[in-house]
Amino acid sequence: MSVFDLNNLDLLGTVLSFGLTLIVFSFIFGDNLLFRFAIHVFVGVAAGYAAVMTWYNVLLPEIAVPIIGGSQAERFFALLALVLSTLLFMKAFPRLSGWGSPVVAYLVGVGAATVIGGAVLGTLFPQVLASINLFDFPSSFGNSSPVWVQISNAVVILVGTISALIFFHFGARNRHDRHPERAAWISAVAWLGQIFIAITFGVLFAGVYIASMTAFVERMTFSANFILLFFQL
Amino acid sequence: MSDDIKPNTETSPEDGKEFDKSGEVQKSTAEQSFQDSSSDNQPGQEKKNPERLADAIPDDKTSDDVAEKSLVQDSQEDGEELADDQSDRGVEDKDQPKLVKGEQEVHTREEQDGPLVGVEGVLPAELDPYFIHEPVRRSIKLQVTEAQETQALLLDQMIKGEIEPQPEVTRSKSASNNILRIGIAVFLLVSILLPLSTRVPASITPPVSRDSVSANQLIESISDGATVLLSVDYEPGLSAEMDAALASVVDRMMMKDFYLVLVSTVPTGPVQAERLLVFLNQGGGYQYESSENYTNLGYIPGGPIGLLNFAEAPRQVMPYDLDGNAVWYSPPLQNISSLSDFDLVVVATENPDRGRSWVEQVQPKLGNTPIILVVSRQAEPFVRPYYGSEPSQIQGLVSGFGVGAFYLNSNAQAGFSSMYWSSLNLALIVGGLLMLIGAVIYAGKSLNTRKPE
Amino acid sequence: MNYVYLLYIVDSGILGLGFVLIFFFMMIISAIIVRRRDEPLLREIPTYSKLKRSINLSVESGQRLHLSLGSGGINYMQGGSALAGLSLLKRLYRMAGLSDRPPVVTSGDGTIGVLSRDCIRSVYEEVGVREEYEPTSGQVSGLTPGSYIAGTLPVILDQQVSTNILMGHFNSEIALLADASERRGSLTVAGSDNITAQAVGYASTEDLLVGEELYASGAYIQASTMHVASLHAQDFLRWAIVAVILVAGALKLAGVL
Amino acid sequence: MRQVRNSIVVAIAVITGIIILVGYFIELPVLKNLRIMLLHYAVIFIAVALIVGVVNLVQVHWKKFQNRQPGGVYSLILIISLLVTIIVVGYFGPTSTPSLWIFSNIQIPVASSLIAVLTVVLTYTGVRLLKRGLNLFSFLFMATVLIVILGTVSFQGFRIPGLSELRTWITQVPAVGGARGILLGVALGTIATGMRILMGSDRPYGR
Repeated sequence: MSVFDLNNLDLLGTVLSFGLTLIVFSFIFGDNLLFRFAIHVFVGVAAGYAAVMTWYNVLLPEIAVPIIGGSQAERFFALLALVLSTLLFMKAFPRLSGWGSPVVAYLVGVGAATVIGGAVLGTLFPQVLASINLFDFPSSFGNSSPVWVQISNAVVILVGTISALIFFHFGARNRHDRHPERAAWISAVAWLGQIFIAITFGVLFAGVYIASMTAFVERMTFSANFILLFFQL
Repeated sequence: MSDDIKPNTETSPEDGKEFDKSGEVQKSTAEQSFQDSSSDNQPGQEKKNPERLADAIPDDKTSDDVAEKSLVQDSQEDGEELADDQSDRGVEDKDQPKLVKGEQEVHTREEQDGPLVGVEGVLPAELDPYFIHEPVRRSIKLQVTEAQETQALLLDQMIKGEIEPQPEVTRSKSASNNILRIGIAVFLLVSILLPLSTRVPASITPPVSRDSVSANQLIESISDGATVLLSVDYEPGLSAEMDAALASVVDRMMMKDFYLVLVSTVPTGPVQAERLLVFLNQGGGYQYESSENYTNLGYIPGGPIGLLNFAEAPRQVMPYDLDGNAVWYSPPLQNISSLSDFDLVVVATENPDRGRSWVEQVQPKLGNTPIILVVSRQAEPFVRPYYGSEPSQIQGLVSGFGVGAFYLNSNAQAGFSSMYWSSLNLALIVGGLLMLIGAVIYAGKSLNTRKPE
Repeated sequence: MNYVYLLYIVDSGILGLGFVLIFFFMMIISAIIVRRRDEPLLREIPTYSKLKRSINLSVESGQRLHLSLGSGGINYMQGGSALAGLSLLKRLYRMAGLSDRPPVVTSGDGTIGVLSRDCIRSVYEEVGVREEYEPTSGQVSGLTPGSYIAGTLPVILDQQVSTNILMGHFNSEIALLADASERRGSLTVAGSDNITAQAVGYASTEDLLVGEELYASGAYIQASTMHVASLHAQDFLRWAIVAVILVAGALKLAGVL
Repeated sequence: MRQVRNSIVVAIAVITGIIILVGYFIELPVLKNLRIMLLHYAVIFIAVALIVGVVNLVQVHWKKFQNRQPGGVYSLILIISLLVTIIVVGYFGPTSTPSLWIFSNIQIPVASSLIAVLTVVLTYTGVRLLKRGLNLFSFLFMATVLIVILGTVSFQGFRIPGLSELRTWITQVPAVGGARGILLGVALGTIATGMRILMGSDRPYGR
């Protein structure tokens, strides 16, 4: 049995967990030294963990293992990756930083293409398709509701989608001596869009609130149980 | 959107002037944009723009020059907005002409520090920014490079910084806000601890939602000992909600002796999954052990790109488990060459983007294998369309605490949802009521101040 | 080339490629038109006007600006918001880079961190004061979304920041940053690709860049031709999307599609 | 020379981006393989960039400690906790008992307590929202928040009649419409941002 399996370490862990919970929660009362301590430890631990996971799941299997025991082709690709990774690593040091620029440019090119591809195929097309399919009855509202309810719901969603999208319209007309402004009818649709956006934000805010309240309740329940346990001891 | 948040002050007779100025601003920015375009379209070339400096500086500076008065006024206003107690006064003053308002604020402001702190109408010790006017700039046309332009711009900024007094840092009057924060925290705390201390209905379990009933049925319909891909894709922050929801689902699966293959697209996911299994082993009396009953393949890096690669070739992308074993050749996984060979895929996430990635990148490659999404309340609105669509892209949806169905036929009761269900509800009611009270008070105030209009 | 092969290619992919090409050509056409114009014809976004003023004010008063680029990497759509934040970063540094308190830039992703330092360095090189460049000015303050927020709080609380510009991918924890900013009496301008963060930002800051407005920073702060042109291209495609939804929806209702 | 180098760097970004973008849409086998290879490298480089990020984190905090800046001691604590984590998790393995101990007793409590603080902050912002002024949009926002929160809860089996149904309707109808509009807008903005990079107009990687 390793030393880490001992009960006293479990107890220490619970005490630490309780202490950190109280310390972080003390931020409500204002910034303080203990809060600073806790968040710095947290940032350090999280970064350390992410670094090790990266090593275990990427650098070890993709670079180290193929170089040591891979076929010739695998070794070549891994070596190329190693060289380019070293160049990128130079970005950490200002004097050598220029060497990494080609790799960074490569990453930006990949990133730009990925964001475009993701936006077109992942968001734009599916959302447009979903808007069109609203009128494919019987639809997502379930077969139980009457058709007129389904149609009116579909119309509300459609109006919401289109007006919220038009809300963002940037182009404007020139007006003498004043800021350029959108045409009156676009402004009217945009106003409607704002209504839908406000409702959407309300729903999402409430969702976040409920989710975060769960964390709050869990932490406080944990703390209360710890105190009860402590006094029983 | 934000234009509707602030009270509109455009009724002022001075506004005409302000718009004139803004017209000039627009023009100068347009001129610069013309210059910029050449740089935009010629990658990697040093450019010589005949009109750069002349126009570039005015672009930034004239925009401020011409709108100098309004800038200083607005900066005063900004300061006020930062000191958040001022907004009521702002509403009262809003119909007065802007310039007059600016003057009032300049001359009757309170002393912020020194022996006269809090006293109004004291002569300022420093020259007030309101009275500073920049010299008129003559437009000169020079041939300059982008670097020269930037240098000139910086020099200009520095000089301007020298000649202008530095305004006091506006600190918010945070004491009353802090009291409000603390008061809210106390109310919420009491509402959470009350049900715990009085041991009110400990037996109350989360409601049985229609979604979770069908997810439960789906799991029931799969034969015992099936192989399941389980992706634990949530960050530690929302682990309370996600652990609670996922534990009830995994509990069901462990009762049916499913072989679990764990993956994650977040670095902390693999350890999150282990933690959950340790908890369920202790709470539910299971004996799940690595490689015997489950295998942890670890973290799939690269976000959706990595996920797509994994979906196309799981064996190649994740050849080893976290202990370095080549698990794909061991008995439970040797018949699995693609994701469609799994009997079920379960994804737990608090992030709608990650949920979407699974549906968009992985689901099309699953064939007839069903997929269940366990999501946080905050992600539910984004994921639900996939569940309701025809044909449905996900076959099961379990959101937040709507997991009651899993308890109906569970002996273990290993999930921890029921532990704080009452507290959660009471705290949400109290939180909602606090917001309601705040809304009523401020709405009343706002309507009262409007009446004199 | 046989028919199966053709069918293989003709997929939603072709539509996607067509869309991207149309976008590309619209950007070119818009750029030509925008160049000819005297001024960009764009609606006013009050948040940008306020941001501009507050940047100038910060520079003048020697206070620090803080640009937070969020914790999204560039390997998916969420990276787009951080890339939009980076284009503002160069502008900020051109304006305030040589002041006593140069802007501080934080990010929660390794790649975005590297890019932010590259942008800062390139501005110093432009000005010819490369030696002034501090690699710590573009800092990675945490490498997971939660720890990024935790690591950024001290920056907002300690560094006499007058304006916090939050532009990138955030989760609901964005409210903690906005709250810390309020505690210090600083201005917060927020924008994110994540709608959840936008919803939280709507409640916790007065100056929110809603949805697509975030991506317009280049046009509104820099007024560069391509940025303005891309806004016009977006407008064109916006109406195209509206038309497609309406027409196809009507056809669907009529049972044609 | 510098100019040539800059041009090469821009060319790398543009060409890589175009290959991957076209590969996204057209499934030519050659293109697909090339794209998979390029993406594969990108995943490795993103991981290396994360390590660069860790080094930067250490540099920033080490400098802060060395210069005795305010809060420098915390910077040292950060570096120590980072190193200890790397050693423990690296040596014992990410899912070993010691790693689980660190994760369960440090990362989880701090991260979820921050969310707990967030709850108070969200309540605070909710309470004060209308302080900025009452208008149609802030009213609708507030009303929706209250309907959804109060429509979700039940205490001792009691629910406000009709609220739950209203909540379901708002969540599944108008909110879906609004969200879809915003998502489409964000997608358009994202595409434009990506396009400017592929056109060499925006260059976040340097000059």
